[in-house]
Amino acid sequence: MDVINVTILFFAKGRELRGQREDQTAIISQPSGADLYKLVVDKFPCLEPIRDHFALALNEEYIEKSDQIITLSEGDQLAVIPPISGG
Amino acid sequence: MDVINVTILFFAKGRELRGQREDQTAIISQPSGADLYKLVVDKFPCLEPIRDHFALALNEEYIEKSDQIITLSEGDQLAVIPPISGG
Amino acid sequence: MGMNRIEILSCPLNVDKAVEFVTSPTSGAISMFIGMTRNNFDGKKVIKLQYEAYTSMAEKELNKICQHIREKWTVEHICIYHRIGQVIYDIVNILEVPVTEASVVIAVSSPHRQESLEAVHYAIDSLKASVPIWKKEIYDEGDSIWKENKECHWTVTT
Amino acid sequence: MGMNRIEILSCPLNVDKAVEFVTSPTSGAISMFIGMTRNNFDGKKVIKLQYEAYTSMAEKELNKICQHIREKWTVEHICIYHRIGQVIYDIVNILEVPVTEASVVIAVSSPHRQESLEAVHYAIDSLKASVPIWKKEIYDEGDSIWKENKECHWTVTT
Repeated sequence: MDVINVTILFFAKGRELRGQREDQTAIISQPSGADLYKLVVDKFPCLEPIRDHFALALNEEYIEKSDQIITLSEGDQLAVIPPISGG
Repeated sequence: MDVINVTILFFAKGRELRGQREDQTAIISQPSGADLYKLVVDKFPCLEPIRDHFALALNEEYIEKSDQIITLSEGDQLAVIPPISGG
Repeated sequence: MGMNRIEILSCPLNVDKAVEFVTSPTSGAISMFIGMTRNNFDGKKVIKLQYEAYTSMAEKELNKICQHIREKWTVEHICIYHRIGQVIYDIVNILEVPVTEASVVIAVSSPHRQESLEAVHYAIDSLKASVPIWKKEIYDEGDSIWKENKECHWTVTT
Repeated sequence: MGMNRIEILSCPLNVDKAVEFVTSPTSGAISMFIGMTRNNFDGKKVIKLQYEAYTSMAEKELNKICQHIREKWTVEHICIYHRIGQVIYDIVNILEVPVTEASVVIAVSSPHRQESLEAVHYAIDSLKASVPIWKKEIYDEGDSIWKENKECHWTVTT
């Protein structure tokens, strides 16, 4: 299975747990949405405290935690979105 | 049937038709709401052009055009309210 | 304790003052409605707007609206300003830009936003149906018309 | 043509500018919502508010909200301001009066009021559910908390 490099962004509580705003990670290129959520926690165990309470966005679009296959490309931007509090 | 004196106020289109803002009129003291509407046009035929398009207020409360008896008292304030356009 | 401010004013309405009045440390939400009048209707130029009010009754009706709001929704402060008097437009400027003026400003604060959002919607609907205030448009060709709200149930059906 | 203005700002929000942006000679109605933050929660004193945003995505999500509004309602202009950055309260003043600051301002103009009233309600509900902006409250006792909107579906159920 292909592995590609993506940029991963952390915000708010996620940023505090990770200790930084941005990182690079290698990830399989065609995971399902649900798998992607799991893979992110596997790669960044620091996110364990919020494992059921974040959303992922790929290139600024939310990804559903579903069986649907996501196709990642080199340099894509993945973001960990803890519960939001705007408004 | 008792007759009493009330003050009658005219606004907007009604004021223009009457040519003044305020008048006095003698009126039976216990008409029904519906009768009161008719009596006002009888007393002030200048209101004919808006006869089906005004509301009446007695002491600043709307009167319904119904069978219910209204008890008027000496010096009460009756107002002719053409269609409103506030807001 | 929630406060009501009702003012029928012959000067331009101040949106900031309405916001300031309803702002409160216990309310996270402020909802507002601003009704605007224009100097240009259906291609006709309005050179003057004339408001008339049965002021004492208008204030009573506006107070009833505040009461009804407080029976239906948990809100904090309510502010309603309505413009009266005359607005005379500068005929030279009319030809350049149509002018807009606030004729009504309604602001409501509440701890939860749903409540003030619904309350403001109710307030403007009720105001248009029951508050004795009238507006006459005077056009540059010399004719004029008393406007009629469709929400007013004794308006000529159109 | 209707215009959208979306701004994520690190300065205090200006309600007047939002009203000005949406004012139009063809719109008789302006509806607004202002979300306020406070320096006092459940008896705790908030000495600092810290906003964080995934700005580029937040702007995208706000644009989607504008698009959805235009699909559902006939509105003219839409203005959405959201506060970010830090708000540091004056600790001495906090003891006197709780301070309120607008964190969000939404203004929509429309020819008919029903449309902008509904559009504003929809806009704030959607914003709370989907726009990636976060708010942290820092208290005078040194503790702090990231707030979570109950409208956000991945929030810890409470």
